[in-house]
Amino acid sequence: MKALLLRDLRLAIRAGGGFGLGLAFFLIVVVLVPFGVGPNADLLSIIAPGILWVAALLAALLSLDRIFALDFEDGSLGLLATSPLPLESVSVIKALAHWITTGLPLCFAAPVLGFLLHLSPDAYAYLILSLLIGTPGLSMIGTFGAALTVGLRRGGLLLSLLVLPLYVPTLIMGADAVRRGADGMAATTPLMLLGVITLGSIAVLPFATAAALRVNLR
Amino acid sequence: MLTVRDLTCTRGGAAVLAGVGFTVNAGEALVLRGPNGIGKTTLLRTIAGLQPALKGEVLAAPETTAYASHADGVKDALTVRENLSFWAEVHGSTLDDAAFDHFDIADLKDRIAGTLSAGQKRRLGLARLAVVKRPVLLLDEPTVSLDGFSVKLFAKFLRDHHLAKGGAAVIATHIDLGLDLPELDLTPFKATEADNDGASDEAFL
Amino acid sequence: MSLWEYANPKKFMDWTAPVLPWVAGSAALCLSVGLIWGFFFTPDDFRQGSTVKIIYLHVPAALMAINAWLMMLVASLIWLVRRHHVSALAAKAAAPVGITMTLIALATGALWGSPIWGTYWEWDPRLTSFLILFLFYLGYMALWSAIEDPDTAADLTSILCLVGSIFAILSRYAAQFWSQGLHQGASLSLDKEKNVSDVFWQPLVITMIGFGLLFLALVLLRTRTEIRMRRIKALHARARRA
Amino acid sequence: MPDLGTYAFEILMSYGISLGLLGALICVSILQSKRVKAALQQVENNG
Repeated sequence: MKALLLRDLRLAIRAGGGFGLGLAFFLIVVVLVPFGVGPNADLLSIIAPGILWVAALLAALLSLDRIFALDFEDGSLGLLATSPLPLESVSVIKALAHWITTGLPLCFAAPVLGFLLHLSPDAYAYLILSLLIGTPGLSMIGTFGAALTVGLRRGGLLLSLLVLPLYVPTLIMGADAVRRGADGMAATTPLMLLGVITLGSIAVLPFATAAALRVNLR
Repeated sequence: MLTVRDLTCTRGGAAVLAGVGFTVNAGEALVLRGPNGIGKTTLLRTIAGLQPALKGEVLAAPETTAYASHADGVKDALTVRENLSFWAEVHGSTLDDAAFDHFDIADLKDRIAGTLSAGQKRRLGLARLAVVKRPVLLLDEPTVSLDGFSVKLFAKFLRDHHLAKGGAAVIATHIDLGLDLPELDLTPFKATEADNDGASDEAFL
Repeated sequence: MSLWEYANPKKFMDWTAPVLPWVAGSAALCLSVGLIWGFFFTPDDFRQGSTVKIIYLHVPAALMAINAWLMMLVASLIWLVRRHHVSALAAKAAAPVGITMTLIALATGALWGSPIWGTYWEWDPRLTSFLILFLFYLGYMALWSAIEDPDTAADLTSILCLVGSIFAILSRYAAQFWSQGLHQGASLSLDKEKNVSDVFWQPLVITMIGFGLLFLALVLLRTRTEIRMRRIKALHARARRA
Repeated sequence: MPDLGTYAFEILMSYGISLGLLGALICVSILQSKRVKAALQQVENNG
């Protein structure tokens, strides 16, 4: 299991696009929003939690199709399927690698971008916390979507269509936690529910992911 | 070590091969012959457990088979050593120098796989077989894009370091490995419409 | 003979052929009676005025939008467990019907919301859930059409339907948490008198039965079409093999 | 025609859109059914 994680991280670093691309995309989306809605600091500070969460979600979406596609094309996935490593574990590791390369950097970049959007000072802790709790769930859900579309030639667009509705609960809870934090309200409930969604995804989706991979490997 | 009994395997919702049966014992290898499209790949993938059989059974101890095709999972961004040690770790075995030597890639250990020639890369892919240490090898056209020298290396590995040590192999290949192995012609096992019983298309015919 | 025999494609074609016209006919009858009764012969509600007439479309469509997804969920499970082809094809056939019902529920909901809430669209949990349900239908149908091999498509869409159902329920509760909502409580419940009085209730029941029968008729018709398409594919494949 | 009062537009639009959508779905289903039926007939007669 460790070997697969290290290999995927190595590939992400060496092949490029792993760490940098999602982060750059996150930055660009967040920077573009003020151009769209105007420079009004009050308005930006109100919508900042939502923008940061939506941008994080889109950035996580960007690199999903790479999770299995390359391994599928060069045969690694088939070889992994016949290895002692169960595909369920492979799914979790793949999601973890995706999270380390996309979700984790986002958690650290988000506070910096919060300044640009005049995010309320009270909200920073909740922003980082909610992203730390929520983004692993996004990676796991995305891995499931990637497994469904791995055999398709133009799976990228379809992948977004399949995964985005599944992201709704995470988005609602994550952004709500930040918003409540910004308003000085207790945000424990949305954070707990966010944790429930993430843990639930990690508990259930590896089985669905592995089943989808087996079907696609037939 | 591996027994295949009355196996019917399907491709695209219909049976391609039916009633295939053979046994491969320790130290033995079997070469599958037959025209293109007869279903050699399908048969090997079915034996490897990558796709379900329509009928019949594959008897082998769990986790004893290793499937290999020309898509051998070599990662261009990793070095030769990293490629092989990954598969060694996944299979819980150790990476010893012998694996490099068998396929004459010892000098390339620290080269990035992406900089290898096509033949060298294929040898790296085959070296995986020496690393995973599975007793039953299921090889689908293992010699594709290998030159004569590499084919000899591969044949030597198969004979001296796999079969001689009690391994077994089923090989689908068009070329002669020069090993004088028993052959199984798959042409007589070509499925007819009667073999489609239970195949997914059959329900609609 | 087991009940599952009816799920054999040939048997299914045989028994649905005579049944379909009756189902379609009774659907047409129920819908015309219910809708004409509801539209022409019901009084205005003392609070909602004449807009209450929208209920005869909105409630049954919303009901069928959810029921269609439930039916797809059950059919997907049957396919995954027992691998009955008709089951997978019925799920495929039901999706376009379900998405149409969702669209009707959304459109009539928005039109009804305008006079009552003063706005066409409100991010109310119920409306939002239907919007999400619409997206799920869209993704499900897109996955079906993207995959060439019918068995692979059936497997993957079934898995998506299962996972999607879990997340649809999650979204429903998340949306409730996120916005308290303007939508009235369910119009359908055992203590119906509290919400909908008898004058409105009787034609509503008839239209609900009508929508249910229409759904059934459309799914039967579309499943028959899917079976025929699959048969064409199988025949072509056989011709190529020969 | 009942008196729909001020909300005539919303009500008529509701009925129009719903019946339009249902009609379209029914038409598409029937046309597709006919087309596929004919196609199958042709394949069966040739094969």
